[in-house]
Amino acid sequence: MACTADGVAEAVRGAAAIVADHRVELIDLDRAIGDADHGENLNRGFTAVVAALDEAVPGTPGGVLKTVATTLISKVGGAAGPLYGTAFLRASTTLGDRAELDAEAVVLALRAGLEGVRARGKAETGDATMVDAFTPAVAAAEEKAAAGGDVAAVLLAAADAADVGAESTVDMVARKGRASYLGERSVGHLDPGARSTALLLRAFAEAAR
Amino acid sequence: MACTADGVAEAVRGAAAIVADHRVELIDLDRAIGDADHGENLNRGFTAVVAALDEAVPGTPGGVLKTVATTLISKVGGAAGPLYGTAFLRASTTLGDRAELDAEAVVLALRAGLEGVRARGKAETGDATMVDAFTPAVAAAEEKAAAGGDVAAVLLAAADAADVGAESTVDMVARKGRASYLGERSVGHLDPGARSTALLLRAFAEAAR
Amino acid sequence: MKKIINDPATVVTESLRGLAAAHGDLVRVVEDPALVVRADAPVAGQVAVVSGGGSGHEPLHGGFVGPGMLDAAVPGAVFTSPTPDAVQAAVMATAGGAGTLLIVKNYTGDVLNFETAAELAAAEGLDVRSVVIDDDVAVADSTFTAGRRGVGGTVPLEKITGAAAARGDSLDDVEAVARKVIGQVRSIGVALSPPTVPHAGEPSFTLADDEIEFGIGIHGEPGRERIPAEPADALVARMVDAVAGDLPFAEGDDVLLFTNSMGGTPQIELYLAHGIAERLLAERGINVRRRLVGPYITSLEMQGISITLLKLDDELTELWDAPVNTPALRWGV
Amino acid sequence: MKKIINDPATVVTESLRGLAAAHGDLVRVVEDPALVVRADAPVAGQVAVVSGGGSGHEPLHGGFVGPGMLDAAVPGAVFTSPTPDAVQAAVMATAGGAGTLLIVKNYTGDVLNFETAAELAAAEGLDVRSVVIDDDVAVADSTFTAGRRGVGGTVPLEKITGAAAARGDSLDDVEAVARKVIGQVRSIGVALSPPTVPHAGEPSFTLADDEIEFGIGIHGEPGRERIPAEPADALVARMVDAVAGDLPFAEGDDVLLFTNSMGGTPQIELYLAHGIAERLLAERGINVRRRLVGPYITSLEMQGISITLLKLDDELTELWDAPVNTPALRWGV
Ligand SMILES: Nc1ncnc2c1ncn2[C@@H]1O[C@H](COP(=O)(O)OP(=O)(O)O)[C@@H](O)[C@H]1O
Ligand SMILES: Nc1ncnc2c1ncn2[C@@H]1O[C@H](COP(=O)(O)OP(=O)(O)O)[C@@H](O)[C@H]1O
Ligand SMILES: [Mg+2]
Ligand SMILES: [Mg+2]
Ligand SMILES: [Mg+2]
Ligand SMILES: [Mg+2]
Repeated sequence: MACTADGVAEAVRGAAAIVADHRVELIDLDRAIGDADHGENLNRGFTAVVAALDEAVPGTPGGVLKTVATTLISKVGGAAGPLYGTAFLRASTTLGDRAELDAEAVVLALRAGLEGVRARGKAETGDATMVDAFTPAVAAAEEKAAAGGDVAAVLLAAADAADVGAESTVDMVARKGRASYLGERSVGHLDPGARSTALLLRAFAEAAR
Repeated sequence: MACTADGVAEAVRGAAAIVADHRVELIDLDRAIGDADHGENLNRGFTAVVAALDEAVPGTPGGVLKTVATTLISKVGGAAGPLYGTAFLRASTTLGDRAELDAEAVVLALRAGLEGVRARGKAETGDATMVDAFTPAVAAAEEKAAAGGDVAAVLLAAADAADVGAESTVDMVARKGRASYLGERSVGHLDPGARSTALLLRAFAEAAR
Repeated sequence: MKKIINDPATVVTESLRGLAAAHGDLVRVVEDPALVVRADAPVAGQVAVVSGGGSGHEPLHGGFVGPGMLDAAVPGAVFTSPTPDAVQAAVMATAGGAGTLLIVKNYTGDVLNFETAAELAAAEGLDVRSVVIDDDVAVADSTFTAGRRGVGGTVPLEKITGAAAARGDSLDDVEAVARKVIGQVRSIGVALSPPTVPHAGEPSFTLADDEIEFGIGIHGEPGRERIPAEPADALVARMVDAVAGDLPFAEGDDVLLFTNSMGGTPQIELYLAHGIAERLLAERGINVRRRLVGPYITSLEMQGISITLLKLDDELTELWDAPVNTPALRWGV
Repeated sequence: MKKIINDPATVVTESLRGLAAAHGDLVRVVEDPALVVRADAPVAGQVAVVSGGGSGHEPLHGGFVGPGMLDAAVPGAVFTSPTPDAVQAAVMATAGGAGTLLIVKNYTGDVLNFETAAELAAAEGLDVRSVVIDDDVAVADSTFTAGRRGVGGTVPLEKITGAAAARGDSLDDVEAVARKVIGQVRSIGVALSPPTVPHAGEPSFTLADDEIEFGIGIHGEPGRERIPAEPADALVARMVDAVAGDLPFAEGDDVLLFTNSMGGTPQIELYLAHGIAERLLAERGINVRRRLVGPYITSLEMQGISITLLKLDDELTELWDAPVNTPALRWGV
């Protein structure tokens, strides 16, 4: 699949589908250490994103990501809404009006998204948040692109690294978000936002295959 | 045991003990078709009765029963408080200032008590209330007394008949008290007040042995 | 059982202490026998309105003591009618020389104990009348039952009767207003989960995850019928049908709609149900002129709601709107 | 899960319809984005006080909209902060020309969404400030957490801030009053049972029959510590120790004591706990000058309570006493 506006829109639809499939899992993860809404929030948001794309697909990949960003910001709420919203917004801005994305552009977008999340949420790696999935994902993507990987390879590397990063939150004491209220009791739980980040990246990798 | 004031007071203490022992059972019976307080109410009342008798035992059986009546009326509440209170009050009034009770006096007291309950509560036999235990008990007592039975025999007959009468409420549709709200759903349940009447009579029979 | 209590035997007294501490400006609490009395009682020249019943239905009745509503409330043990001496003490403490109206919910225990109290008070030379509220349409009003229960209608009854007394009505007139309310108020309740009586220690009934008790009372006694759980639209329609069809309430009637939480219902669900009831009544052409929404007559932690309709005329509306200043209901002051 | 709802996705909207029907004289409801706005908004020349947050905590915040308290409330999905556009819409709907104060509870989601809304509103040329309430002593206020949560203190904060706006204070002064309240209010919560989020369909946590979550929040997130069930005297003492020891509140201090039900607590238990807290504070020489008891900031049907102490001075006392006329709090009118 080409990384045009339509291709990115397809990938986003794939992400929406994966979020819907994992809605209950994400709720359950959030119930254990938070307030049981993460899967519901993301699903509400991505359902609205698909509806927006059904209306009209913007002309550029950046335009598509901007639609994703503004829709998530106005539909998700909670912590994940502004965080994912900012990530997609920064990625969109970085891409400008490129018509098609190559591996380098994908890496730039991922990096911008990560920096957006970090700027908004002020979390470091090790705080047991989505940053712990996102950070290694971007690093792996950059490495793969530097080694000449194409878009599919770059996204696959990102998704694989995000999985590992998400898993790493199980052993952490949460220091940001709702799970931080639990202190030591947060240990032993997979962070729902880290899990959803890994799921989204997996969806994009699948779409790019 | 002689049916003097002291003997009657002893019998009442026995009744209080049996109520305490069956507190949970009476609560459970009442929970099934009522509001789960019958055992608690009676136990609160008889605990107060014992405390009153600890203070001073009146000089006559009628006096003892009057203490029981007024204490139950001011401590039990609910339906059972006025009903049992009236029963003991009428029994007490009937006995006047007799110093010792024979079988005939016991029968008079029982009859007066039953009439008191019926006057207050307006229940007929078959309505699934304490009247269904009390009515056959009084009939059996009268029969036994007419046949020359002594106090112990009379009370034993009453207690045995009350047991049977109480059991008969299981098959009835309740028409009085809280269980009547259930309509047909009240069938299959032992009425708590019928059960407590049988227990009280059993305690008196035991004391008279 | 998990409860914020020390001992089932002292729950009522300890809770009354909290009420006294929180609302000492409005009420005075007596511990033995347990009474909640208007801080400024007796009010000379005014009919005293006294109610009471088992505890566990808070804010009923103690939370309704104060200017414009009750002069005294007599709390019994949990779910147990108070005793005659306690009721009599409340009558004595609030007698202002214009007579007393007792508001009694129709349960055998309440009726018998209040009856005795009225006799005792009459023997002391006081003019005491009683009215018995029996608004629960779930119970057949026949000789096969103890009669209909007094439930949600008790709240508007106490408010309106108290307002009549506050405006200086005679005992005859206060009683007449109370009887008018009783004649045109109807209620129905449902439970989604049972209450747990402290001294019993176990839930009063068990319901499967897909069952609802329809026609529940306020004492954890089982309802009239067990129905499958259903969406709020269907459940509230069933309730409105039962209540509106009983009096019956007709097109063009003005009503007070009281949507009550049984204690443990989330407020978000309570208002949701209220909104449905408003819509259904509008569809029937019944005009909701006044409303009350909240936990006002409860059954401990029971989840569920009740819906009460009171047919309004100008007098009842005016009395409903009149100032009231109690721990649980306050307006116009 | 058994709830009086039609569909988890429409719970908030349908409940708001009930609120609008019940309190149309006080509030106006907008459905998309969901807003509860004072019926007479905007109030010209007066600072607008706007709050909001996830739903499921009713009456917070929509029940506190009306003269003397909030100009608007922005309800998010259940337990989910509302989005910036909704907050911005509330700001626009209530802007009376004297600026807006946003009251934000300290949760990552609320802070981020309200922050963005403030930026959006500022871009429209409006003077919008925010205060963040973080009164929950159960959470360590350190870089190892997202900071203390905003819980019970939110209720007196909204009341007092609204009163400052109503008396005509400038935005600077309203903000200063709000910051004063935040500086001297502290809370702690406990849960005996979990809430069930409609879209989740299962209880948010499980507690054994002899366990209590100490230091619970208002979103069904587990508490800080799980302790064995204990008598009310011990539990309330533990709570009072935690709260009073934190500011700390000292002998001779005047305070507002707010004993809050988390939603499913029987009122008889709530008042019992309140009475104990009054006694314990008296023993410490802390003077309870004002009190509030009831379900005012809840967590759906969760059983439990929270205790909030606010140190009072003459200004705060006067603002607390000032008239308020909202669905859930009303006095002086
Ligand atoms: N400060 C933060 N920085 C980065 N991610 C965060 C931060 N706070 C929370 N998160 C992420 O958000 C997720 C929770 O999202 P969600 O449940 O939708 O929001 P809420 O916590 O408001 O209910 C967490 O699992 C975590 O990954
Ligand atoms: N009208 C009546 N006549 C006779 N007995 C009655 C009547 N109503 C109730 N009872 C008896 O009272 C018992 C219930 O007593 P109790 O539980 O203490 O009072 P309450 O129903 O007020 O909770 C019933 O089991 C029944 O035997
Ligand atoms: Mg969450
Ligand atoms: Mg009973
Ligand atoms: Mg009872
Ligand atoms: Mg949330």
